[in-house]
Parts: sequence; C-alpha cells; structure tokens
Amino acid sequence: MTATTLPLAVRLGSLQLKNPILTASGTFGYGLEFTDFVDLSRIGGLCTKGLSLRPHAGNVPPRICETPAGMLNAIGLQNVGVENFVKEKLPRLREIGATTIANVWGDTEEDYVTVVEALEGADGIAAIELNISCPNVEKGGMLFGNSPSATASLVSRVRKATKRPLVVKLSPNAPDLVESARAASEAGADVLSLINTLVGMAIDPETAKPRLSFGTGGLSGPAIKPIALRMVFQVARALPRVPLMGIGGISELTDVLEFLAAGASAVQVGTANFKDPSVSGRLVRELETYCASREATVASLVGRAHRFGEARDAGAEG
Amino acid sequence: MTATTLPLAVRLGSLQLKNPILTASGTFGYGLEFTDFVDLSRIGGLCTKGLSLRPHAGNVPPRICETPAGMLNAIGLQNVGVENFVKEKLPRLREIGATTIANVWGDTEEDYVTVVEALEGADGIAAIELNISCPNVEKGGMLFGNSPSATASLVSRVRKATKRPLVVKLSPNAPDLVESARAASEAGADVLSLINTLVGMAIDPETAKPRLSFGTGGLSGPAIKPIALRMVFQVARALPRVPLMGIGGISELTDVLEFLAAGASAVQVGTANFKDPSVSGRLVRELETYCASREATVASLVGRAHRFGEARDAGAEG
Amino acid sequence: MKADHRAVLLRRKRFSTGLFSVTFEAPDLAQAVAPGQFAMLEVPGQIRPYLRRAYSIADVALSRGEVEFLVKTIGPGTRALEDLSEGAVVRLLGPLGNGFSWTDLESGREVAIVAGGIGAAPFPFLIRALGEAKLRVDLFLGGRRASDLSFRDRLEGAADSRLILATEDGSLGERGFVTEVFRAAARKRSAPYARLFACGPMAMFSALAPIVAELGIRAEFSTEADMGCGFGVCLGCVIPAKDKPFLVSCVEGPILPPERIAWEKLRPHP
Amino acid sequence: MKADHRAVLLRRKRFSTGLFSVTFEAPDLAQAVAPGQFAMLEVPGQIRPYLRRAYSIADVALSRGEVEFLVKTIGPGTRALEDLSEGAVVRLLGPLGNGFSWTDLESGREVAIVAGGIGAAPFPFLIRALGEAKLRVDLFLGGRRASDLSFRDRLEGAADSRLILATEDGSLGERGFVTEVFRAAARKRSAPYARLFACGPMAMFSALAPIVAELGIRAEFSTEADMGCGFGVCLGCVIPAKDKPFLVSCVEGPILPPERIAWEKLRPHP
Ligand SMILES: Cc1cc2nc3c(=O)[nH]c(=O)nc-3n(C[C@H](O)[C@H](O)[C@H](O)COP(=O)(O)OP(=O)(O)OC[C@H]3O[C@@H](n4cnc5c(N)ncnc54)[C@H](O)[C@@H]3O)c2cc1C
Ligand SMILES: Cc1cc2nc3c(=O)[nH]c(=O)nc-3n(C[C@H](O)[C@H](O)[C@H](O)COP(=O)(O)OP(=O)(O)OC[C@H]3O[C@@H](n4cnc5c(N)ncnc54)[C@H](O)[C@@H]3O)c2cc1C
Ligand SMILES: Cc1cc2nc3c(=O)[nH]c(=O)nc-3n(C[C@H](O)[C@H](O)[C@H](O)COP(=O)(O)O)c2cc1C
Ligand SMILES: Cc1cc2nc3c(=O)[nH]c(=O)nc-3n(C[C@H](O)[C@H](O)[C@H](O)COP(=O)(O)O)c2cc1C
Ligand code: FES
Ligand code: FES
Repeated sequence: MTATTLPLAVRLGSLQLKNPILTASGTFGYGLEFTDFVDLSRIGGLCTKGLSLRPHAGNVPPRICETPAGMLNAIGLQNVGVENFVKEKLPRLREIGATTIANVWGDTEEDYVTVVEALEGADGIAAIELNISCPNVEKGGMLFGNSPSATASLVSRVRKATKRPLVVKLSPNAPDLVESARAASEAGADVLSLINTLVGMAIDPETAKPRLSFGTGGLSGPAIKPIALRMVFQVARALPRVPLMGIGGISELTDVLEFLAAGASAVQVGTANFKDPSVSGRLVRELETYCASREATVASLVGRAHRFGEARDAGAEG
Repeated sequence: MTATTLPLAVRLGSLQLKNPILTASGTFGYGLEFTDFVDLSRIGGLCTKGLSLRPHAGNVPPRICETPAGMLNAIGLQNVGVENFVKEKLPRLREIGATTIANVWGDTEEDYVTVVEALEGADGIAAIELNISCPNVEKGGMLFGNSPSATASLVSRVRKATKRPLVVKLSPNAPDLVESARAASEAGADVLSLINTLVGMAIDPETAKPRLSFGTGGLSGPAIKPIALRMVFQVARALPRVPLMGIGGISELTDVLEFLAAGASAVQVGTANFKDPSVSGRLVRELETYCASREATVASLVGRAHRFGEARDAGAEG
Repeated sequence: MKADHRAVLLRRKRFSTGLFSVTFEAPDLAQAVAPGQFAMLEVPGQIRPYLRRAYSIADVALSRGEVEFLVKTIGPGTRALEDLSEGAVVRLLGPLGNGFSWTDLESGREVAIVAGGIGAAPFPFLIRALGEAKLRVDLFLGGRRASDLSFRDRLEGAADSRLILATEDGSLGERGFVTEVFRAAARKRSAPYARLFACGPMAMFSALAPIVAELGIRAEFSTEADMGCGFGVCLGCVIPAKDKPFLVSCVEGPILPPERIAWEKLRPHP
Repeated sequence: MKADHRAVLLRRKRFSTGLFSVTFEAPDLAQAVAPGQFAMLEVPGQIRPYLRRAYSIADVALSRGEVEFLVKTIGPGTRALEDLSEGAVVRLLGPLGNGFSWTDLESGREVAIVAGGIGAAPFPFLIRALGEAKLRVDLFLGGRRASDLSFRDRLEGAADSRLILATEDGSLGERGFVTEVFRAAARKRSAPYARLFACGPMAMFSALAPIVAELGIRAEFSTEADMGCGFGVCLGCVIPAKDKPFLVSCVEGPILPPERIAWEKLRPHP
C-alpha cells in the first residue's frame, strides 16, 4: 500500500510526512539534543533552530521569562550558522533518519536566498521553512512578515532558489493575517505554518524594569493556543487549498485534534518540548492509538470544524 | 489637601479617580451584583456591561469556555438597554457612591450617539467608555475599531454628544494599534483603555465542533496579560501625553504594578472578578499598603518602565 | 448573603469509579443554603480548571457545619475534587441560585423526584426537607447501568420516601428509561403528584417535559449550563426561554419550570 | 544518560523559614549524577510555575536510591516545593550540566569551597566526593545573618573538612563578607589551595573572581541563569563570555571557570 494510505501519513502539497506531529523551530535545537528522549525517525519531522548565513550570537540575557501558561523569549535568533549546521548536524540527522525541515532567516532578501542556496546542495533536508518574523534591515527594520508586499517579494525570490517544498511561517503580529497568507502562497509557498510568537512583555513589579533585556519578547505556550487555533481556522477558510501546519501551545493530543479540525494538515510542537522533551514522540503514539481505535486516518480529521459553517471572525468581544 | 495629593488618587485628563483600580465592562455586571463582595464606593470605578439603545438578547449558548489561564466568550453584548440601566440601576449606584463609567456600543454611529445622549441627562456617571470592537452594520460588519478612519469618525461624533470624560476602548485585533490609538485620541478621546479581548477559538476535539455557538470568541484572563502589557507600553511610548487605562489578565497586585510601570494611569480588572468577586476591593487595599510602605504615590509609579529606554516592539521571535 | 467561604475537605466517599461524595467543613455556608441551591467551587493553585465549577449542595449537617457534594468525574474540575487530599482547602462561593419550592404544599401530599445518574446530587438535602414538611416522596432514580446508581444508599432511609430504581440495561431495578418508568407509575395513580422535582442530563429533561405537561404536574427542573461566575454577571449560563430570549440560569435558576424553557432551541451537549 | 525521572517526595527538613531540604526517591537519577550537576524539577498540575526549575543535586544516598535538594524559597517554584506533601510525585529531568572536577588532584591536597547562603546547595555531595578522594577541604560558608546558614550541619562532619562561617552582621562566625574571610585565610597560607569551588549570588562571584585571579587559584564557579529547558535548546540561559559571545550555561556549565565569564557584561538580577 502507498504511504498516504497509512493512517497517520499526511501530504502537504509536495511535502509527504509519515505523521503530522512535527517540532517547532527554536524549541527543538538541531534535533540531536533530543536523542535521549525521542526517536527522531518516528516523528513527522523537526524544524531546526532558525539558520542564518553566519553564526549569530543573539541577544544579551535575560532572554526568557515565564508568564501565565506560557513564556516570553527574546533569544535573538542565536544559531550556529548554515555552514556549521550542514557540516556538524545534518549528517547525524540523516543517519538517524530524521525528517529535517531547515528553518531559515536573514536580515535581507539576499541573506535568505544565500542560506537557501547553501542548503540546496545538502542531502537530508525535507523542506525549507522561512521565518519571516524578522526585521528587514534594508527596510528600516520593519518585519518582512508585517507587509504582504515584503512577504511576496521575499518568498518569490526564495522560491526560485530551491526545488524543495517551501514552508512560509506566518507571524500573528501581521496587520492582516489572511493577506499575508495569500501573498506568501501566491508567491510560491507550498505550505504555510502558523503561528509564530505574539509580541508580549513582562515587567519586574519591584524595579519596573522589563524582564527581558530586549524589552519585548515572543509569547508562546498554551496561553496562545486559542489565538493560534482561530488563525488556522481563518486562513484555512480563506485559502482552502493551501496546506497548513498549525503551531501554538500544543502539548496534548486534544490540542492536536483541535488544530487538525481547524484545518491544519500537520502541527508543530514548540514550548512543550522544554517542559517535557519526550512530548513529540508521545503525541505520535497517542495519535496512532486514537486513529486505530476509530479506524480513522489523520487525513480524514483535517478541517472537520468547517462543516459547522463559517465561524464569524468578528471580534465578538463581550 | 487636594485629591491628587492622596497617595492613591489619579487624574486621567479630566477624569479624577480616588484610586486606579477599576473593574472592566462585561465582567462586573452593573456593579450591584457585587455589593456582597465589594464596597463599590471604595474602588476607583466600575465599567458597566456594554449598553445599547435597546435591550439586547445576545448570542445563543454555548457562550463561554475556558482555555489555559483564560477564557473565551461570545456573549453577544447582552444588556438591559440604556433606558432600563438609567432607571433601574443607576440610582442605586449613585446611592452607594460608586464611580460609574458607562460602557457603550452600537451597530451604527447613530446608535452610539443616541445612547450617549440618553446618558447625558442622567446623574452619577463619571465617564463614557466606548467599546469600538463591534461590527459596523453600515460598513458590512467591519469592526469600528479595526480601521483608524472608522474609529476617528465615530469618536468625533460621540465627542460632540457628551461633556463627560470620554474613554475609548481599543481593540487588540486592530491592524495597527498605535494608529487606532492616535485616531481615537485626535478625534477627542480623553482617555484610552486597552485591551479588549483577542479573537480566539476552541474546538471540541471529539465532535470537531467549535465550543462556542458563535464560532470564535474573545480571549481574556491571565493568558493575555503579556500582550496587553506590551500594547500599553507601546501606546504609552507613541502617545506619551494620552492617559491610559490598562486592561488584560489583571488579578494580583504585581499585575497592577506592571501595568502602571508600562504607562497606565489606572487599570481595569476583568475576568478575575468571576473567579474571585472580591478581587477589586482587595487590590485597592493591597495597593494602599504597598504605597504606604514605600511612601510612594500611585502617580509616581506610572510609566517607570520607560526609564529603561525603548523596548523594541519588533517581533523578537526566537 | 452570598460569600466566598474557605472550606476544608473532611472526607471523600467513593461509590463507584468516577462517582463520589466530598464533605467540607463550611459552617456559614451550611447555615445559609437551601435545597436546590449550588456553590461555585475553586481548588486553588491548580493549572486546570481555570474557572470555578458549579456543584449542587447534596446535603448539609448543621450541627457539624458540614456541606456535602455528590460528584461525577468528567473533566479537570471534577478530577481535581476526586484527587483532593483530605485537609485541603478550597473556596466555596455561595449560596447561589434559587432553590426548590415545596413550602406551599400542605403535609401529607405526595411528590415525586426523577433523577438521572449524577442528577441525584441535589436530592438528599431536598428529601430531608420534604420529610420535615411531612410530604411523602416517590424517588425515581435512573441510569444506564447499576454502577450509575452506586450512591443510591445516600438517598434511602428518609422517613416517608419510596425509592424506585431503573436502569437502561436492566441490571438494577426496572429496565428502561427512568422517565418511562415514572410515566407509567404516575399514570396509574388516581391523584396526580402534587409536584415533580427533576435533575439529570438534558436528554432526560427533554423527554420529561412533555410527560409532565401531559400529566398536568407542576414540575421544577434543576438545570445545567456552562457557568463562568455563578452570580449573574458573565451571562455565560443562559438557557433559551419561552417568555423571553434567555434565562440567566445561575440567578433565575438553576431550578426552572419546564414550560419556561425553549427546548427546541437547546443545543445538545458536545 | 539524561532521562525524565518520576520521583516521590520522601521527606522535607526545615532549617529556618524559607530554607529547607527535600529528599526524593529516584534511584536511577541517584546512580547517574555527579557533584555539581543539576535536575529540572516539575511539580505536575500546578498553575505556577509554568516552566521547570533547576536545582543542584545537594546529595544522593545510593543505597536508598535517594536524591536530595537544598532549597531557598523565593517564588512559585520553590514555594511549590515547600508546600509539596510527602508522597507527592514530581518529575526530575537529569542529570544535567557538567559538574565539578577534582579527580586530577592527588590525595592529600587542600582545596577550598566558598558558598554564599543557598549557594551551599551543591556542596554536601561534593564534600563527600572530595573526602573519598582523600582531599582536605576548607569550607567557607557565608551569609547576611546566622539564619542564612541554618543548614550548616548538613555540611559538617565530612572526614577531612573544616567549616569556616562568616556573617555580614557578625551574628555567627566571623563578621564580614565570606569572600573577604576567604581572602584573608588564603593569603595567610604558604601553599595556595589546589582548587576553589564556589557557589552563591552573582555579587559574590564578581567579588571572588578578582581574588582567585590575584591568588592564582584555579577556580570552578557554579553559576545560575534563568533556564527554560536545562538541556541546551531554548538558549535562554546564556552567560556573556570572554572567549566567545555567550556560554550556554546549562550544557557548557553550570560549573564554569571565572576567567571565561565576561563579568562586566552581566546584568545584575532584578
Ligand atoms: C447549577 C449546577 C449544578 C451542578 N451540580 C453538580 C453536582 O452536584 N455534581 C456534579 O458532578 N456536577 C454538577 N454540575 C456539573 C458540573 O459543574 C460540570 O460537569 C462541570 O463542567 C464539571 O467540570 P469539569 O472540569 O470536571 O468538566 P468540564 O471540563 O467542564 O467538562 C468536561 C467535558 O464534558 C463536557 N461536559 C460538561 N458538562 C457536561 C455534562 N453535564 N454532560 C456531558 N458532558 C458535559 C464539557 O463540554 C467538556 O467537554 C453542576 C452544574 C451546574 C450548572
Ligand atoms: C543550575 C542551577 C542550579 C540551581 N540550584 C538551586 C538549588 O539547589 N536550590 C535553590 O533553592 N535554587 C537553585 N537554583 C535557583 C532556582 O532555580 C531559581 O531560584 C528559581 O528561579 C526559583 O524559582 P521560583 O519560581 O521559586 O522563583 P522565580 O519566580 O523564578 O523567581 C522569583 C523572583 O526572584 C527573582 N530571582 C530568580 N532567581 C533569583 C536569584 N537567584 N536571586 C535573586 N532573585 C532571583 C526572579 O527574577 C523573580 O523575580 C538553581 C538555579 C540554577 C540555574
Ligand atoms: C464575559 C465577558 C464579557 C465582556 N463584555 C464586554 C463588554 O460588554 N464591553 C466591553 O467593552 N468589554 C467587554 N469585555 C472585555 C473586558 O472588559 C476586558 O477588556 C477583557 O476581558 C480583558 O480583561 P481581562 O483579561 O482582565 O478579562 C468582556 C469580557 C468578558 C470576559
Ligand atoms: C525559545 C524559543 C525560540 C524560538 N525560535 C524560533 C526560531 O528561531 N524560528 C522560528 O521560526 N520560530 C521560533 N520560535 C517560535 C516557535 O517555533 C513557535 O512558532 C512558537 O513558540 C509557538 O508555538 P508554541 O506555543 O508551541 O511554543 C521560538 C519559540 C521559542 C519559545
Ligand atoms: S454563570 Fe455567569 S451569569 Fe450565570
Ligand atoms: S536552559 Fe535552555 S538552553 Fe540552557
């Protein structure tokens, strides 16, 4: 029987995955840090820490602090650089049989393209994921992801640079999420992953000093799940033919089922990896049991919430 | 000594409050439901459930569900209507000595104006708060708060209709929060209150049915505090002379201190009232003790976080 | 007067898996409550549930200042109660809601109670009150299987009450829906019951409503809704009504006459 | 090998308000750890803290499969431990970090330990190891006042160790900063200490760094940082370094030689 008839297998455009449980960039290192906890060949895939052209130092500490049911981070995209990744990490990941998605960022369109080109030669990369939630230094630091045109221009350039499946990771802070999604998809993204972190802040009540040296940080964890779920539902509704990866606060099987129902064909587990490094493998097993007991395929679980009609995305405050 | 020299007293433009602890609209009923738990004359003020021209039935249930460190609601602005409020509730609030802020909403600009006019005659209202996070039926249901121009046009019309301090309550779902804030303030708002709820969603993992009959709902509670705090900081930075009320996930004194430090001159306690109906009174007492022990005035605590310089509101994801 | 009471868990009694009773020391609450009323319970410091949960007062022991709840485990809130260690402290906001009414009935009259599974929760307290009022009680208690009725002893023994059991699989008492068993019994009677008190899942209520209408019995249903506050401010707990759009069930209820509820507008529980 | 161990709280010992030790049954972890390493602890089901917290292994009892931590209450995580009831289950992720090094020292040599307050946490374990290696230990233990050293018995009695106490208010042992007391003692010596092991607040480290440089003692500091994961993936725990921008303290540390740390770039704790 062909892969897609396996109950857990999912296809996102040109990207074929053995199951829909992936791990999110920046919360899973380069995968190898988890070999004591997870069989990397059993999870649907892993997204690497965001890779840049050169090794990047990141922000001065404090870089993280916790919040109700979540955390803030301003790591500043510290990473070993694409070259080092390909030399030091990728071969081992290939041996293990991991499905590796390289998460990529840059200061300029040129940076992104160069990183993607550097990866194009390397074996063992299943897809490229673009983190567009970073400042475009050529545009006065405005985030690529915060303007549909900047998003489109970046994605179309990267599109030309790789034959691999291209995942574009959307920012929930974009003024109009659906517009950004449409722009990314029309510019050549095969898959959209959402959401990245929401900009938040925490302040020390005694000293009145922001807890993170950067000032603001990205909010992640269960706290953001309802927002992420709504955004996945919203984009799935507006762009029904674009495959989505759902991200945001996932730590239990029920979270996975919610995101599938909202229209995600796969999910990425993020912050939960810090609390429980074996969570991704556990979710794969739980999803297997769930599908077996119901004789259901994961594919059949995708988008079920839309049967109940248009959930107004109006504010509904109060 | 004059009011403002009392340690807890705060002045927000033309609005003078005995202390900075208020309760948020839709989470405190019409105040009278809390007389067993809170001395309404002791808290800084209370914002009524959103009032409309006519009594409003609201959405069909289920209207609420809980989320990690928060809840979703799609009540649908059920309220007794402005006339009934003025007749049945306001006199009692006046007797008790409550500082009442009337929260107002409408389907059209005309609606808002008519409600505000209906309130203008009544005694015992300290200020008007506009909920602009509702659909403008004349603009195809696009939310007033989601466009700076719609916000400006609404606020300037209401401004003409009342001599009372005008609070405009910003929506965190607006494409550009600072633009909306500027629009509201330039159109005549004396005070800005933020934030209203963030649009979220929850799905029953078994049935795949959205948990709320409305589909989406407004996310509130501690989960949203880091986002609310960042938004208050951001608006305070952009519009340093506009008085702000901070709202979002406040349930402890440290939360109050964080919002004051971020630049709010007062705060509104919302969802926490459901879990602990006496929380607002407790926070007033705790703030009194805090200020006494440090010989500090609340005014001196406002905006302290800004001394540490510009906290980049860039994404900082990862 | 409503208050947020500090309460200490004295003991837990397990009837069958997922069915148990918890007894708290809360003297002031015990003094203040009436049958049919409820409290909003919080187990402090727990990550879930975030909101409080509503529980009917199952019974009180005034002399000992005790308040008891009958609970069925279905999610985080009830699980937290099942796992709560004796001596632990919770918050009990109450008394809330309107409660049952029977004082208008003169002694000797016969009333009926229909309870489905955990729907029996509010009735130990009510049965004692009915007994004190010298009213005679036929209690119809139903469930899917015998284990759903594992707490039945908790409902027996009250002076002048008769307990009729029914299970859908016939493993205990009569076979069938408790509503049908009640219907048959009620029809056989010469004089109709002076009143019917009922509590159970919505499915049971929708079946019972036409029956009491047909038999012309005045009924009081103890309804359930998702409650965010329990004292009338969040407006989350509304139930579609006949005489107006919605009833705010935490203050206008939870005890409601079936004829006020717009059954057709009710959304079945997920 | 790192693993997420299920551990049961066996007992808690209180030394003074906010200072206590907790002993868990975790045989596999006890087997695997070395002095200076730590574990990330989670108390399940608690609303706070959300993230795990790092605790140095204070000591192990291999025969009984026990792991002990010395804790100072400062916030939700440590408070959760202070309130944890015996028999409760926690998760212990470990062993983590690099640990102290002493095996290169031949027996008979003299080493020093400088600990500030709760900074003493990792040393009962280390002192036993040093004793087994026949190394002689001078342990300088300092704090603001006597109560900060209430757990000192926990550090005494090891074969060949000497305990020197110092308090800033002079209420116990010598008056003054433990770093100064150490400096004076170290200078009086003919032969310098073969090694210095230190743990305490950043303020103590910054004072100690120049002293060990001046005296030419090889030192190992047990550092602290806000840790999101404890195993090198969140990159939250970095410490500004001399030889490169940052050290990832949970994997490259927490035991670090002072000369690698860029003290001037450290931001004092809020
Ligand atoms: C006035 C009132 C009195 C109550 N008295 C009692 C009582 O005495 N004893 C008692 O055990 N319970 C009682 N309940 C019900 C109890 O409050 C709810 O079951 C509560 O949701 C349990 O919380 P939970 O976190 O365990 O489950 P939740 O997380 O709230 O629910 C778990 C899952 O079950 C679903 N669910 C919720 N309620 C029901 C239901 N009734 N039937 C089927 N599915 C449901 C939810 O949608 C959710 O998916 C009462 C409710 C009300 C409104
Ligand atoms: C490798 C390592 C080993 C550790 N070993 C131990 C140990 O054995 N015993 C022990 O008690 N602690 C130890 N700690 C420290 C402990 O992990 C932290 O204190 C932890 O933050 C306590 O969590 P909390 O939730 O109680 O306080 P938090 O909420 O994390 O902190 C409460 C408040 O105190 C501030 N704060 C945090 N840490 C400190 C500090 N060190 N000094 C002053 N203020 C601070 C925070 O900014 C916050 O405002 C260790 C830390 C590390 C990194
Ligand atoms: C059940 C509920 C009803 C609400 N109704 C209103 C309303 O009618 N008008 C309004 O401006 N805000 C309304 N809000 C928003 C709150 O006033 C507040 O802005 C929001 O909940 C964030 O604060 P919190 O996290 O402290 O709850 C409502 C919130 C909740 C939870
Ligand atoms: C510490 C940390 C670092 C992150 N680094 C990156 C990154 O480098 N690139 C990226 O695209 N997303 C990054 N993210 C975002 C996550 O991949 C994910 O989108 C977000 O955390 C929401 O998912 P969660 O709630 O499950 O954590 C990071 C998140 C955290 C918490
Ligand atoms: S539960 Fe809040 S109004 Fe009824
Ligand atoms: S604590 Fe996460 S990398 Fe060190």
